[in-house]
Amino acid sequence: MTLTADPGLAKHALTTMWTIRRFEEAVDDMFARGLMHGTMHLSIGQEAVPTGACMALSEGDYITSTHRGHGHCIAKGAKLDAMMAELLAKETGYCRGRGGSMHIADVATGNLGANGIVAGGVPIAAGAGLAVRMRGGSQVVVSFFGDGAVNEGAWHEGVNLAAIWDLPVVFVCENNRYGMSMSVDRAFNVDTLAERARGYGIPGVTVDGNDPQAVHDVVTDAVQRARSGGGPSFVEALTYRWKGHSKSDKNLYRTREEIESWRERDPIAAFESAVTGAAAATAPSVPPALSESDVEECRILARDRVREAIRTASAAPDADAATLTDAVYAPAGAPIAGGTRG
Amino acid sequence: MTLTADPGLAKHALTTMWTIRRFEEAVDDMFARGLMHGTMHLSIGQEAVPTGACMALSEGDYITSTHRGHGHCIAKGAKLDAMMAELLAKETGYCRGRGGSMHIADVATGNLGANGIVAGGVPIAAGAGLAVRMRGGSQVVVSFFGDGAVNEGAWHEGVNLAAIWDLPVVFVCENNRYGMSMSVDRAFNVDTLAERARGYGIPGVTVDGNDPQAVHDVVTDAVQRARSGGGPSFVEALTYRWKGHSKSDKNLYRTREEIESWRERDPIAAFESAVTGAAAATAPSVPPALSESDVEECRILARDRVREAIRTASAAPDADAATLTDAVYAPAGAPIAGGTRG
Amino acid sequence: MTTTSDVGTGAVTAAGTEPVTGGAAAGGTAPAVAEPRTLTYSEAVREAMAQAMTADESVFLFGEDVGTYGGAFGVSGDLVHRFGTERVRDTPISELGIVGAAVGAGLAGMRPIVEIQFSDFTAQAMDQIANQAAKIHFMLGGAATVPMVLRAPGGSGTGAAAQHSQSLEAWFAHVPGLKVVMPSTAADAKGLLLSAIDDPNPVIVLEHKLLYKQSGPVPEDPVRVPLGETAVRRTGADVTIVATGVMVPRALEAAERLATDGVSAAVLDPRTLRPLDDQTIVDSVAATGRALLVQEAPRTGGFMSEIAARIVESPAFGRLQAPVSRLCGLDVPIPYAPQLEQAAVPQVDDIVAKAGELVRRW
Amino acid sequence: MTTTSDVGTGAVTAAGTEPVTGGAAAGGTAPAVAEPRTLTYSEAVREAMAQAMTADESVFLFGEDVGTYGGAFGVSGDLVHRFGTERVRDTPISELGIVGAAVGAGLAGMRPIVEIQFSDFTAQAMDQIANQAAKIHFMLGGAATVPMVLRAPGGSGTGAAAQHSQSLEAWFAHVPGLKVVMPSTAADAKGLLLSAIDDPNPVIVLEHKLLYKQSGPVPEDPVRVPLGETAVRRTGADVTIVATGVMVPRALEAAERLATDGVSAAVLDPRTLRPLDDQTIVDSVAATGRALLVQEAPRTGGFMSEIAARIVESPAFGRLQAPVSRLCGLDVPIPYAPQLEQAAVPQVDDIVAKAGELVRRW
Ligand SMILES: Cc1ncc(C[n+]2csc(CCOP(=O)(O)OP(=O)(O)O)c2C)c(N)n1
Ligand SMILES: Cc1ncc(C[n+]2csc(CCOP(=O)(O)OP(=O)(O)O)c2C)c(N)n1
Ligand SMILES: [Mg+2]
Ligand SMILES: [Mg+2]
Repeated sequence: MTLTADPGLAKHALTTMWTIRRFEEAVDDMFARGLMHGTMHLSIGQEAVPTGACMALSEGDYITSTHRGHGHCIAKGAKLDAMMAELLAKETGYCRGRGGSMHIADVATGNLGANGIVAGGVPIAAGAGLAVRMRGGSQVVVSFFGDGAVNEGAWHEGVNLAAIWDLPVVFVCENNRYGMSMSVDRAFNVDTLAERARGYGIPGVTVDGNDPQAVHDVVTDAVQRARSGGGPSFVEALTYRWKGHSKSDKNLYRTREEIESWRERDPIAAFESAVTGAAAATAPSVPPALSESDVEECRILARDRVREAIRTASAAPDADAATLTDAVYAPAGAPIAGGTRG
Repeated sequence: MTLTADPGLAKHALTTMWTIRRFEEAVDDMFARGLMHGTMHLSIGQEAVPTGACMALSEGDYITSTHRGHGHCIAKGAKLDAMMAELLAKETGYCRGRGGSMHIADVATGNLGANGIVAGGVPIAAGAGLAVRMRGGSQVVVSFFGDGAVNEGAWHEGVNLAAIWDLPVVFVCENNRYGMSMSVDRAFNVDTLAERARGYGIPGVTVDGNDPQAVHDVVTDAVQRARSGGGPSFVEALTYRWKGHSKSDKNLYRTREEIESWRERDPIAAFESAVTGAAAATAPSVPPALSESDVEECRILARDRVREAIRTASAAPDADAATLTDAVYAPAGAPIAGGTRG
Repeated sequence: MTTTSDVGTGAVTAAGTEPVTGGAAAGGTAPAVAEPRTLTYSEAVREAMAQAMTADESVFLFGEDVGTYGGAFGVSGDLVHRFGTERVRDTPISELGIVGAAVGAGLAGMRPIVEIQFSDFTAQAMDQIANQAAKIHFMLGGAATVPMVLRAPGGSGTGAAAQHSQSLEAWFAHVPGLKVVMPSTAADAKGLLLSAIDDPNPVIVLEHKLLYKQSGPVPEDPVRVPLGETAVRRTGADVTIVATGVMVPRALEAAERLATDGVSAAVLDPRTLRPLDDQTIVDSVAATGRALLVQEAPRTGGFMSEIAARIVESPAFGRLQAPVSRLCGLDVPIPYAPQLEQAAVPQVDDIVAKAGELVRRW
Repeated sequence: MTTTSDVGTGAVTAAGTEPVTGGAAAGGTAPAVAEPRTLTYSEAVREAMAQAMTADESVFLFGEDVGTYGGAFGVSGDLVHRFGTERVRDTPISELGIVGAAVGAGLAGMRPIVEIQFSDFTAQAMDQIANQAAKIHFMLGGAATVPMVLRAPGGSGTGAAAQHSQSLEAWFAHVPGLKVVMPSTAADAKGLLLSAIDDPNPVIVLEHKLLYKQSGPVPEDPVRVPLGETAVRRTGADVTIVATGVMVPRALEAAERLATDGVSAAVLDPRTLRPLDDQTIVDSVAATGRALLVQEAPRTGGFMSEIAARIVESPAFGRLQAPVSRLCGLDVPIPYAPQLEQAAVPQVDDIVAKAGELVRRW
């Protein structure tokens, strides 16, 4: 599907990216103002990856997410107010305030969870793929993780299981060039992380992670392959986080120039150029998908949604300490949120 | 070095292989007769790998070994009586009867330990390599492991560390086609395990693991590379274990024909043919390295060494329960066996 | 020995359990069914898995060598022939990955049983066990559940040395969100496993290698033994012996011998460490006034310290006639040499001696 | 409150430690040196590492982001600029691999210090910690040693939720072959770490996130605090409070408040859980007749259960005037919401209330 040519898709992609951006800017601001606690990992600058990837998925498909998971959650269709409520430690949050940013997930939309453990979601994704396959289902699992995760044993073991069992999993690596502070150049002895894929006998491809269309194209191929029984794939999306790793980051390990050069490659601005025909590369014969006012509409929609979410969430009751020990164990006969039985 | 042309080397290689074979046959027998307890993992059929690999090492070099480690230990120069004493749970055993088959090691010859944990030795090897490198030493570490180990997270993480830091480690995979019962065809989605090496940016080569010369050649190259600062390599040696995985193995997962076909490729018999000139491929112009009686001498030497070891070990005192809690902690100021300080 | 306990010397009967009067390691909480056959502990585990897989399509077993090989200890046996290679699935050697896959499969609606070949190798998988499986339900505010069972054999006595002989129940019992089961009889091996499979939470089932070949009566029907009920294996008036795993039959044998010496020992088997039915233990200790807590695991930080702490925090504290005593594995890794291995963990003689001393000295 | 203890109400003084009479979390066993400066706990850790690296070429530090970043909690700070990128070495995100590399480097003659960013991630490395590092010396019959230090911050209170807030000391303390250290003051953070680096065995040093910014007097010289000596942080006659980690300053604050209520509480800090100096604890409890054991970790299977068990097994049992009591974290994963996180672990008020109740009720 051509996100840049179809007005509906273009609007969806643009609105999603703006929503992620505005949501995280709001969070950043609230955190700075002391309205939020804990820590935050923002994906500002990386919005094209979850947007392009999740648009390749259908209802019922699963994702596993990361510590930097707001974008995945939003792109997979979560409600902003329940997300914001979670960050504000409200009883109405997705996790009733128990999880916070690193565990936010809308299980109803197939999000099996953000994860505070680097690479923790990778074998979980393989397991969800195994469940699908054993039930004879046609769902696909997209597992998001960062470049740093690729050196974890969990990643290795999870990818191998998916590979040998031909599981319907797409491994999407958000290569933003750094673990916390260690660059991929120092943490890997290979030029592209996609080279790792070969060792498991699965396709590996590197793509511009700041271009939702490019991400969408390769993930769509990989999803089709997975859905039709062709097994897993590895997609490396090259992108960059504008903000520090988390709140304690002083950016000592990278230069201002480097950050600036990536800000100039803003995935949202580039996509706006592409869809409005402002980008030089656009063939003049193809009519632009969106007008300037369409674009403005998307921006406003995103901004308003986020504002509304903050309003709703702020008014909600705080997480209740009286029920703290409630959800440690599921009661007998508890429904399995992630799927159907038998 | 040409093991098959140099009489000294040929004798050493042949005697080593016979020693491993005779040692393990003796162990097998004693175990069957109830003289040994615990479990045993025999490497009969695989003798060419440790022999060829360890002959590429110099004094001071390290190895890490596995649950199937008798061959590594012998090839690295351990004393048979202390090994046998260990298996017989004697106080004079290498581990004073505390370790047994899965932990046997002659630390003095650079053997940092057999390991009951699959892939457990791999990151340990990387660490020993790091120590060498930080001290500016010229030692090399050979890390032995099986095909099954290659799917462990520990393997992945250990190899990556060695790769990114250019550590002097040679990773030697004894691919005997099975984990315990799971064949490499089912556990991997690639044709050769050497393909895994590329993902870490290190050389990977597959070699006939039943030919000590072939193993020796590639390990020698890898050792030289490591010693001269060129970083780690991966060597996959194709071989086969004739016996079951351990004592409880009923060989349900492989055919009698398969076992038979590999017994016909006996690494010792093949090497004997090669060194005596009986092998068809030997150019008639090269004089054979060993005569039939040289070969017989090697066999007898091996047999006698093993007999002597059994005699000495059997006469030794049993491990002493009175000192059971002795060696849980090293006393302050304990020497570090594996190397020098500062 | 002593008979002056002010709560009387009558039989101690656990709430929710049927006291067993014979000395054998039989029993359990199964409602009375037709005279059960005798199975080995490992056959009982296999039968539970087979019945669960027959009843529920979402149940499946995977792990290293559980297929054609039949499992390292032969527990899965012929299951692969009965249920096929999809539902009795061999895995590569990658414990973290397969436990993670169990978490994912559980989250996505299956009921996986994952076998870890030796409980020592749970060390490889602790992240998925403790940080993922145990916490996901809570971290997601209850929005998802992780129904899965992890089975693994623990314990020493096979000459397999330090990396293949541990008793690691204390690690798991310390993790909120996990349930932890240690069956000591064939009947419980089946009944508790069935309950574990039913449970919507992650359950760690620690089997014992030395028990696999022990036989006992096992109901043919898929009778559940509820999680969280301490079994009173033997009633007694002078001392309460609490034991787990292979220490249960040893404690029962010790109790027989103590009886011939005139010491009446109750033997309690918690069976589930988490949730722990401490009430039954506390009641028994209140009645006997003495507690001997027996575990195979090394003493320091073992689960029996938790039971000791609960006893002294309970009303039984006021009834104690002797210090609460532990008899534990030594604080050493398990050695290879048979005589050392024996010396490293409690034997029947040790239990007899220690229980006798408790009763006679106090 | 009560003053009828038959061992008198005098000060309890630990063997080998200097009782601290002030209420501050200062102290340690350092021989008297020139008036120490004040450092934060994290500066003290850094100073220990710098002095050890200066004194011994074989000491080095590695871990995730310990280099330019300065460590996730800023503990390594500028060390990379002082010692270079070889000796202060960033690693990829692979905890099992780096702990394994520490084992190998130790075996081969170095003295590695490996930092694990959050102690929760030791779960990834448990095989190398418990099956390798802890056991190699024993398994090889003493033929090799594994000198290494694993430093990791534990504890809650930062809003980092369930996978970044655990207190896992009980896991390590249960493993023969490991030593386990939990410093609660800046001086101990330095002095115990220096001893850990000297030690030929693997030592797990569990720092506490909330303590990193706490200041205290720290000797400038590389003064060792020996492993295995319980510190008496405060003497008292009515109740012995044993606390670890961040619970030590909380217990001291509670003791101050209890004092204004007429309750005299001793505060003991084991500092090293393995080996544990239980004698000092037992002596104090024998003197006060009451023990309150305070830990942040969840109650079930926590290390305080071990201390409870040791107290009741000791001669102090006969001196107990009240049940040995634990005050622990709830049996829940640590939640994100601040008010829930607070409720999940003991606070000063809780200690005051519980200690007061112990003294008044018994
Ligand atoms: C197992 C584990 N190790 C370390 C950490 C600490 N940590 C959190 S995020 C992070 C960096 C992750 O890098 P990457 O996977 O590239 O993701 P990114 O943050 O760049 O999105 C680290 C080291 C963790 N959460 N889990
Ligand atoms: C971490 C771990 N998992 C499982 C085992 C049980 N086990 C021992 S050897 C073995 C097979 C190992 O296969 P491979 O690495 O190919 O070595 P081989 O036995 O063929 O020499 C298994 C599964 C173990 N010891 N350690
Ligand atoms: Mg990254
Ligand atoms: Mg193999």
